[in-house]
Amino acid sequence: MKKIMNDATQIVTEMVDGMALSYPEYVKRLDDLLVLVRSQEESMTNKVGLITGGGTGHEPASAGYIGEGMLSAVVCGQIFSSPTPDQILAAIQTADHGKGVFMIIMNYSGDIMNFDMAREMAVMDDIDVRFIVVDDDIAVEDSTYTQGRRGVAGTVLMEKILGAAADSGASLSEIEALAKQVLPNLKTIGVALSAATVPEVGKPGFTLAEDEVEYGVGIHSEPGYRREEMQPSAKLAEELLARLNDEFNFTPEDHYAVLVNGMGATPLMEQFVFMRDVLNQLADFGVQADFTKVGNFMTSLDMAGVSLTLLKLREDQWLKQLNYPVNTIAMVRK
Amino acid sequence: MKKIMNDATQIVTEMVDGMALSYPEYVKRLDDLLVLVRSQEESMTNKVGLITGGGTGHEPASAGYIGEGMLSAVVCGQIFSSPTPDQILAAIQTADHGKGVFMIIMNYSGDIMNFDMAREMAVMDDIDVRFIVVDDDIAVEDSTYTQGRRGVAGTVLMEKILGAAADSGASLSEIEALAKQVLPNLKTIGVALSAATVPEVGKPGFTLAEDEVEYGVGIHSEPGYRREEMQPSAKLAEELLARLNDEFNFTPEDHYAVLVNGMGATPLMEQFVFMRDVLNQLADFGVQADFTKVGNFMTSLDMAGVSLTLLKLREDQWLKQLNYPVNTIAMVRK
Amino acid sequence: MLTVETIAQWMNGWTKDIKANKGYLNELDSVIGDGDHGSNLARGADAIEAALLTAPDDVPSTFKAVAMAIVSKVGGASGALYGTAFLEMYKESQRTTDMVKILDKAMKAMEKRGDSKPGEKTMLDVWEPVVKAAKRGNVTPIVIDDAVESTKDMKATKGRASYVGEKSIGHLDPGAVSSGYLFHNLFEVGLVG
Amino acid sequence: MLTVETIAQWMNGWTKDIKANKGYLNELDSVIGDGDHGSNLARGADAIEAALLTAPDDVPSTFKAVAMAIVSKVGGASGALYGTAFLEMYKESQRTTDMVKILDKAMKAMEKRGDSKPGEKTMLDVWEPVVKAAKRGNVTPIVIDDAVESTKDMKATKGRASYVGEKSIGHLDPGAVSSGYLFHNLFEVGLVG
Ligand SMILES: Nc1ncnc2c1ncn2[C@@H]1O[C@H](COP(=O)(O)OP(=O)(O)O)[C@@H](O)[C@H]1O
Ligand SMILES: Nc1ncnc2c1ncn2[C@@H]1O[C@H](COP(=O)(O)OP(=O)(O)O)[C@@H](O)[C@H]1O
Ligand SMILES: [Mg+2]
Ligand SMILES: [Mg+2]
Ligand SMILES: [Mg+2]
Ligand SMILES: [Mg+2]
Repeated sequence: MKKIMNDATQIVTEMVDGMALSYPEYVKRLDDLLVLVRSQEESMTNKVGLITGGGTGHEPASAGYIGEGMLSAVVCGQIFSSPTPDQILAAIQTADHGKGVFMIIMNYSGDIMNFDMAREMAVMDDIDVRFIVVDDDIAVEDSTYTQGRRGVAGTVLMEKILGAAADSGASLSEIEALAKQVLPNLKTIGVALSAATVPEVGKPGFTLAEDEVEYGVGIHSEPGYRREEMQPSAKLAEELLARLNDEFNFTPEDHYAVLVNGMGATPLMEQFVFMRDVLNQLADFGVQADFTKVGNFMTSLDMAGVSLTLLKLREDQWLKQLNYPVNTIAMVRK
Repeated sequence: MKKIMNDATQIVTEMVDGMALSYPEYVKRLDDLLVLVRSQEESMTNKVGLITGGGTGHEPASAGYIGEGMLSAVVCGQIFSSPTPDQILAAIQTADHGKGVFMIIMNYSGDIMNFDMAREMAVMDDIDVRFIVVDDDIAVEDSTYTQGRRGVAGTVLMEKILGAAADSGASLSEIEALAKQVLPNLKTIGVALSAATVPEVGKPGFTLAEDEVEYGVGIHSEPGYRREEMQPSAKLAEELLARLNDEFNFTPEDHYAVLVNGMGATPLMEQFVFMRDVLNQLADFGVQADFTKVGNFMTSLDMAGVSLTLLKLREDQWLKQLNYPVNTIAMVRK
Repeated sequence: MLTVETIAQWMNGWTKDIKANKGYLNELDSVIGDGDHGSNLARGADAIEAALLTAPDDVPSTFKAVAMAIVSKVGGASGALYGTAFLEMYKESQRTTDMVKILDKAMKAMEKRGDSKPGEKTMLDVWEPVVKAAKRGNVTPIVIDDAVESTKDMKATKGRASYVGEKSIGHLDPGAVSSGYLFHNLFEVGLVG
Repeated sequence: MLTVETIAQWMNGWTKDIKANKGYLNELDSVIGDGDHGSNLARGADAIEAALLTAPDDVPSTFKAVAMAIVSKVGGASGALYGTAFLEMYKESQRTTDMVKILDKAMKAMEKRGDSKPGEKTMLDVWEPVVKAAKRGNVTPIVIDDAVESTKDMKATKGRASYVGEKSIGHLDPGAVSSGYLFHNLFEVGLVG
């Protein structure tokens, strides 16, 4: 393992400082906590606060999405490890501007439990806190016998939509209702070419042969559903779209938002080649892609691979919210 | 080598198509050429056209910087290979809106010669074409015995500044003068943890041991000036800043723009840790960092490493131009 | 007897075991989870030791100090679960000094927090039989070890291990192992038997 | 004699050599440059062959067809240099049919384009001695090979190879080797001697 860092145990703290030092116009660090909050306080006045968090190692998610039109604060856990409730509570307190706070939680048991503890504490402070648990990763079977599906790159689209709603003055209940409406229409599936190496661990989460890929891998090197020989980009797109089609049942004239997300070590060049194949194949299904984005949005350290997220645009409003002005480190739209 | 692609010989064409399909609001492809041009034609009326290009494999550079406030068109060569003059000529023709065209060329002999041929052809079409050759990489000795220094990540800051000037209505001569003023104040130096693998070649340009880094490597796996044991981030920052200090001779109250650029496979987390060390050390020199950016701006396929660019802000205007509104795929600022 | 000192002894034994087995707990977790259980708890162990250096006044505040150390340092599922357990011990110890009752309440709080019950291959599969035995007064090292071992053949349906499904069978649950350490030390200081 | 046919023969011999040695040229380039000289020229070779399939009417348009094929397909330094050379041959062949004069003009255009002169470890180190020999009428395969070999001991001061500086000594220049093929084929069709 070769990584640009000083001390594996301090990497998260140093990253948080690095973000605050590099982008003071967007984020500032909360005291000694691993919490980053929006610098432009005025932009939050009288609005519902929107927070998220979880283990780090997914940069620019989530702190890169703090700013006008998106998140109010983000709690950074250790790498791939849920943050602690005291830190989440601090984020809730700072994000509350009298209209309550909405938490976007990715479906990992550690995150759920820690955000839940924080919510209980916040309630004692008389802060109204609601939440959604994002579980867009269709690779994991959704049954009562598992923890349910994981939250992955689709979370970024959820944050974008809810951020737009919050900025437009939606109430906490409206945001909660919107999140619940969007969630079942948000699905992601990924493919890995190599696993991530957690600095404190020092070796990759799993090993793939030089000619192997694994479908359905999570963003913490969780195992996927199938390992096979590396395929051309168009075949990878076919496989991932087939899985998504099982969920959505593509129908001509369906409208979708499409997000191709790089896992960290995969160059943009490859991501664009992949997106080309995805869009061509979606066109063959007769499906409309109204919103398209390509890039590293929700990474997994130095993992190589991509994920494909589709959001079925059931409401015209959602597309408007995706295109709503936003001003964050990693996503800006006029 | 494992890459998401269909055919190594078609990867550039497919990437160009992918960009145009994913971001039609920003770029469109010119006929069958490997030229991407700005979609918002109105935004170029009566303005000097700004083009660049070169080998691909540096995404988001350069097509990711096409748009209002930055580039008019970009010519995409094969990977790490200069584009051909006929394609450059087409870019010049499309970028010309009666005020002439300015070419930002990175200092590689192939690029210089091909852009020069295209310029000669354009002159026959009565298009006024001027250019700057960016050579910000201080790793290579600048003497009459070499081709001179290479153009690397600093090019993005040059594009930003000139783009702002062009958008504000500067004339071709004004832009040329500005480019010449900025150039000697723009310096970059990089460090590699691993080399890039060109798809058609199939193996990395060089190999570093598990505990080695190489200072001064170019963005095409050109050799650097020293190979040594991997160092902590703060030590890497120290080495690169020492080299930059040799050039700039840091003086308290100097003002700089600072760009930390990921080479492709290096996670943002590591880049932020590195930027933290850079900014802390610059502060120790008493130097002011007025503009700071961290991310993958000028990559080298799947190379791991970072480069550090400093632009000495001799004119207040340059900072304003860096902060001037821009709307491109990879850089947006309100 | 439940005192500031016995709790401190209990905790110091536990943190020593955690730190000595940090790598082992990580390894267990890397087979069926994400490989950080040892690192997570080691952070907590340091914090617990630091918190207990300035001895708290009474039993409840001792539990609270431990709970706060865990809550603010461990993170992950285990941080929430052990944190919840010790927060509950803090609350319950204000009402009773009966360690068995206190453990029982703590376990119930954990079940609620984790939305889980014994049989799902978690630390609860150690808590449940040990607390049951404590009620009857027959906790032994063997009871504890058997409970830990029992998770080996279970299929995980909660936590990260649930993602590997069938493949979790045949491996110990890391949280069960760390709870095993907790109870061995509790037994050694004589707070259960 | 300079005709559409002899040029086509010359070119077809050259493109065959380029394609047969694509890997070798890449290898040479990867030692002191960026490893693509063979791939660059192979793209051009295909384009030249395609362009010559529909035989042009006269000598200038034959040179022009070759130039355009190179200009639009090769890229890199060599694309600009060979493209410039053949564009100049196109222009000059409108004035003369003297191949030596044509080559001399082409070489001068290349020097201008590359801002370089012989001795800098480039293809010009083949062009210069061969054109000189052609003026005297004593081009032989040995003259060509010696010119190619002469680049081995030079230090590169132009092109990508200049980045490796001293380390370029001891290796052939890839562009010199591909120009060697060019002149061997020119000699074989009898256009120089
Ligand atoms: N829902 C749950 N209920 C009870 N215990 C759980 C639950 N989820 C996880 N655990 C326990 O937590 C342990 C994992 O802890 P740890 O690795 O520290 O956290 P994380 O899973 O967040 O990385 C598991 O071995 C299991 O014993
Ligand atoms: N300035 C120059 N003048 C003359 N020849 C040059 C110059 N720069 C490069 N060359 C020639 O071009 C060859 C490299 O061509 P090629 O590898 O195809 O292009 P690139 O260097 O752009 O990758 C070198 O071996 C050398 O002979
Ligand atoms: Mg974890
Ligand atoms: Mg090249
Ligand atoms: Mg774990
Ligand atoms: Mg080359």
